[in-house]
Amino acid sequence: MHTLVPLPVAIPLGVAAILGALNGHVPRRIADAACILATVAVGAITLDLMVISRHVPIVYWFGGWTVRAGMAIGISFVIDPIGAGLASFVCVLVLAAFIFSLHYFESVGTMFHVLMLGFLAAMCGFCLTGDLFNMFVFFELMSAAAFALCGYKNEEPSAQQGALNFAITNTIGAFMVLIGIALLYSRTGALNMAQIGRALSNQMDATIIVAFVMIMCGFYVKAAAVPFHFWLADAHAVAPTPVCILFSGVMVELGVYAVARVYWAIMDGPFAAHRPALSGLLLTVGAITAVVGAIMCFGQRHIKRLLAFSTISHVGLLIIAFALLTPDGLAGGAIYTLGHGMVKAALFIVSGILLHRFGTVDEYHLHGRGRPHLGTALVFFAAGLGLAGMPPFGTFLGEHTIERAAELAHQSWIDVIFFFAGAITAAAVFRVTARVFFGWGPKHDEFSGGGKHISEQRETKHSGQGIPAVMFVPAAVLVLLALAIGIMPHVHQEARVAAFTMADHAGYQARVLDGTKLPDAKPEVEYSPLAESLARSLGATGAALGIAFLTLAPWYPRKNKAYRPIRSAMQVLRNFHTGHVGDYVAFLTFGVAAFGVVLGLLIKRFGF
Amino acid sequence: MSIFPYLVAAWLFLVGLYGVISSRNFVHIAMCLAVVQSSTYVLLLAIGYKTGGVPPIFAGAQVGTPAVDPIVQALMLTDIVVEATVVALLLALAVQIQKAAGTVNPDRLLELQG
Amino acid sequence: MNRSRRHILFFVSAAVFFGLMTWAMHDLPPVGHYRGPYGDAINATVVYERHITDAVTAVNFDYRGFDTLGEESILFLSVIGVGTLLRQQKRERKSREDTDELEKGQAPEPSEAMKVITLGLVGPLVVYGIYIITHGQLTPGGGFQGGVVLATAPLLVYLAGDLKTFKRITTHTLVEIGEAIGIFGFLMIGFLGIIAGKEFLRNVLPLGQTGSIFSGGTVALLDIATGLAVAGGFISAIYAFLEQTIEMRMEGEE
Amino acid sequence: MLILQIAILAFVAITGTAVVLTRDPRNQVIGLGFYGLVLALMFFLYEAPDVALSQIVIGAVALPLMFMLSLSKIRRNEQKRDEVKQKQREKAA
Repeated sequence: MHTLVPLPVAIPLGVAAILGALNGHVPRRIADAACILATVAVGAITLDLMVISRHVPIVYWFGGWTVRAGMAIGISFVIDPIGAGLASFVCVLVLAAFIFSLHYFESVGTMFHVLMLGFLAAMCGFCLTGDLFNMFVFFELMSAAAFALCGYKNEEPSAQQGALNFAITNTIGAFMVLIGIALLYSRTGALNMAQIGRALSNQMDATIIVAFVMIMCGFYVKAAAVPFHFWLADAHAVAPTPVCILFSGVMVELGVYAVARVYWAIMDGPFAAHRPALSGLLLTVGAITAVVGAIMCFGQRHIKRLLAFSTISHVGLLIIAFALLTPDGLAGGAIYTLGHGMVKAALFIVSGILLHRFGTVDEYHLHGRGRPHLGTALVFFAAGLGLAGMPPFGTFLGEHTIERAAELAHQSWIDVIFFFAGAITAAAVFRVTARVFFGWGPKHDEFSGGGKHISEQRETKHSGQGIPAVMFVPAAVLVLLALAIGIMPHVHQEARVAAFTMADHAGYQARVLDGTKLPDAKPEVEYSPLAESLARSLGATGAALGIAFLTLAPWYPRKNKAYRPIRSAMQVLRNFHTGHVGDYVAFLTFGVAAFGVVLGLLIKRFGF
Repeated sequence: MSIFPYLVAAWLFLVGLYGVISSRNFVHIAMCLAVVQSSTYVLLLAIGYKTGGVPPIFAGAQVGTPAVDPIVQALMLTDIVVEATVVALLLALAVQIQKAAGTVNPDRLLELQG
Repeated sequence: MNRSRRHILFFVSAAVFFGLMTWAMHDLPPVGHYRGPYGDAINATVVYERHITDAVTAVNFDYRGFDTLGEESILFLSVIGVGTLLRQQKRERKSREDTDELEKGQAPEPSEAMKVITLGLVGPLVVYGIYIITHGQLTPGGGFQGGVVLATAPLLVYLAGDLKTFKRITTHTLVEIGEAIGIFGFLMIGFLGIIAGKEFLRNVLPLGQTGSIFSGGTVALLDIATGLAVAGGFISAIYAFLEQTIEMRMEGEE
Repeated sequence: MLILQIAILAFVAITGTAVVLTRDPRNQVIGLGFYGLVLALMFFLYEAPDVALSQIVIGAVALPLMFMLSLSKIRRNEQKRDEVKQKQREKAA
């Protein structure tokens, strides 16, 4: 029995309850220390669980309600290396956020800490649970904390609007998840994922399709897949920096994880004969998301909003990784999540530093003002290289693994998408670096007019000229960690083992319901040719540098007519991002209907 | 009776969404979301129901009476809490946006465009 | 997108959506034919196994008690969230005048008879709330429902026009401590199982006699913890809104 | 019993629609409270007394109360705003 298993949820909630009760009576620094200690403890525990679960499957039944005649009576945590690894990654980012916010603006008592701890508990529970309804509960817990954190700057109109858009769309998404759960419960009389999977076995009918579409769309609202992505840019642009780290670094990716978990635990049986249909649909969605996100990213002047759109683009790549529906794709996705999360967190921290130092994150207003801060510039630039997927960053290893999986699945065209997303999003980051830190180029340009000036409340007490170490160090460390993931030996192999465990549909059911052991057979080490990915990623980095240079170069004819199609295409895309929640919900309904119809037609009508 | 409750659930979901997309007031939107949520109550209730069943409370009930499903009822209890909390958060945001922007009409908020 | 385009997009999608749901429902068991097995298994064993007569309470606090922990945390966090969002802004100040005076401008002063009746209801309401909480294992109701009933009691005091007493019994600290003790208590009861060498939230206390209010082992305790958390949570949420309406003023307002 | 159950469902659908279509938030709150009671009745008729009880305390009491409080806050702020504007206009005139 593993006494440690409930702790990743129990510790943060317990500390949150104490801080909540003593609200206003605890000195700020003690609260900080308690939060950091709790996060470190949870991180150590989840890391430990990850290592253990590589060899021994961990299935923990709360209340001691073990399986009875193949039926789950209670709620289980089913821990495998991917779930536990994701949870420990959550802890890394939460820790970074707490350290960054040591210098954070006068928070009211300790409410900020309580909310962050609740957020941590929710994300850990979400990663570890093996029960579908329990997943919904943690999803809602995550949302409750996230909505409040997003609207934390309560004097900013845009912050309140962003939080409202976020809350309304994500709540509708949660209801859709619940409807999907209810449909599955009606069919199988079970809430445990393994049991649902076994009960459905290979059946395929309308209810299963619609239930999966509802669950998938609900979680993809959180993951910000097109056309559910609108809320993300609004919420990220206005949320406090430490919160952005968590939103972009891991919360959004958890949406993709949830769909992957539900697919491999439950739906792999029903969809076994219809994989091309699902795979095709999701690959398309992922590709569109990656492209739309990248274009919109380049068109922003508000740095946090720019980074938000780049997250959308990279989530598209993650969706592609999952959409291959192979363990290899999953392994690539896992590595990519780590690499991207760290790089993106570092970028957001730098934007927080800019806000601290200059009181704005508007690229035009910051023109050349970052000159004295060479170290920060270096971190920002390096993180940009990471976004482009340049070796040896973790993102490169992830992309390489995904591309290799795609090649095996005969979907090599996704290389183009990876090239495009990497090049354009990194170009935007390089452009910001050059303009803000080196004062290159004109103050304005033709492309990046997106988002009118969004007013931004200072988050810190402005003090002196320097940049506090507690702000700079986390960013630098995160970039180094992203490099370490790409360099460390065995990462690739371990990720593959973990992915094969997660994608073992029958094995998952057997582990949970029959208590069997993990199979000893591990996937063999395969030879993977690097050359192609290497060429692609270096090409993307080069293209990104080139595009950024061209945008800023003084001699370049920016008013040239040749740009007109690009500009008008960008304008068309921009016109969809209205900031109006009614539009967002209309697109959400459209997305669900389109997913359902396409999947239904492909499977039932065309027999894919 | 065979699928009528399911249809009611689908109807409530869509009517609520219609309210959200056509609304000119964030408080109104919060109430429409409550309607959207009630569709999940109807769906869960219908799923766990047994014709002729009794409530799942066995104080003095004779053994062998078929009782309706207690699980969905427990899920609905959770669902109701979720509704209350989400509504409270939305209302707090609506109050604050009125203070900050002077309006609760999404049509008049133009800062987050493009 | 303008209004009419948004409506067109929505109506087309909604029609398709409705069609999808109808399509899905034809493969569901018809309403009234619940097929189990989860609920039936619980119904068959709950009284014998847990000495609890209300199966829903048993599911909430024992079989699926972990969900309820999550649920209480949702409530706790969103109450903290509401407090965070509605916190005093720099431009705002709390009204310094005697709040009773202020209140007179807001609502008509209730008549004496009305006051007596409302205040007279407080006692029974509290008793009823406690009754619902403690009888969760036996009859419909439980910590959640009773907690909300308890939370409405101070509101009656407010309705009776006695704002001072209302504020005295709903001080932030008191309520927040109650709420936090609820959550913390829930966790501690969960840890009882671990201390006993079993799983988290394992029901390790003696189950008692079926039909008594001490039946169900930890379920009775979890019920009370939940009642505390819910009562505290709802009072502070409602209080946060009340404070906005009654006391908060923007600078420059009369 | 069956007829009652079908009738209450139809009533739920109608009341829910009415709540959405009521455009004035103040009237809508009253509608929402009523809708909460109708839902509670539905829970009773479908043998879910636990849920019905919590629906009554939440849906028909706590939620409408929160709505009413925040609406009155918003309305008061808007009135204040209008008054200020009115004064400015008078001054200008």
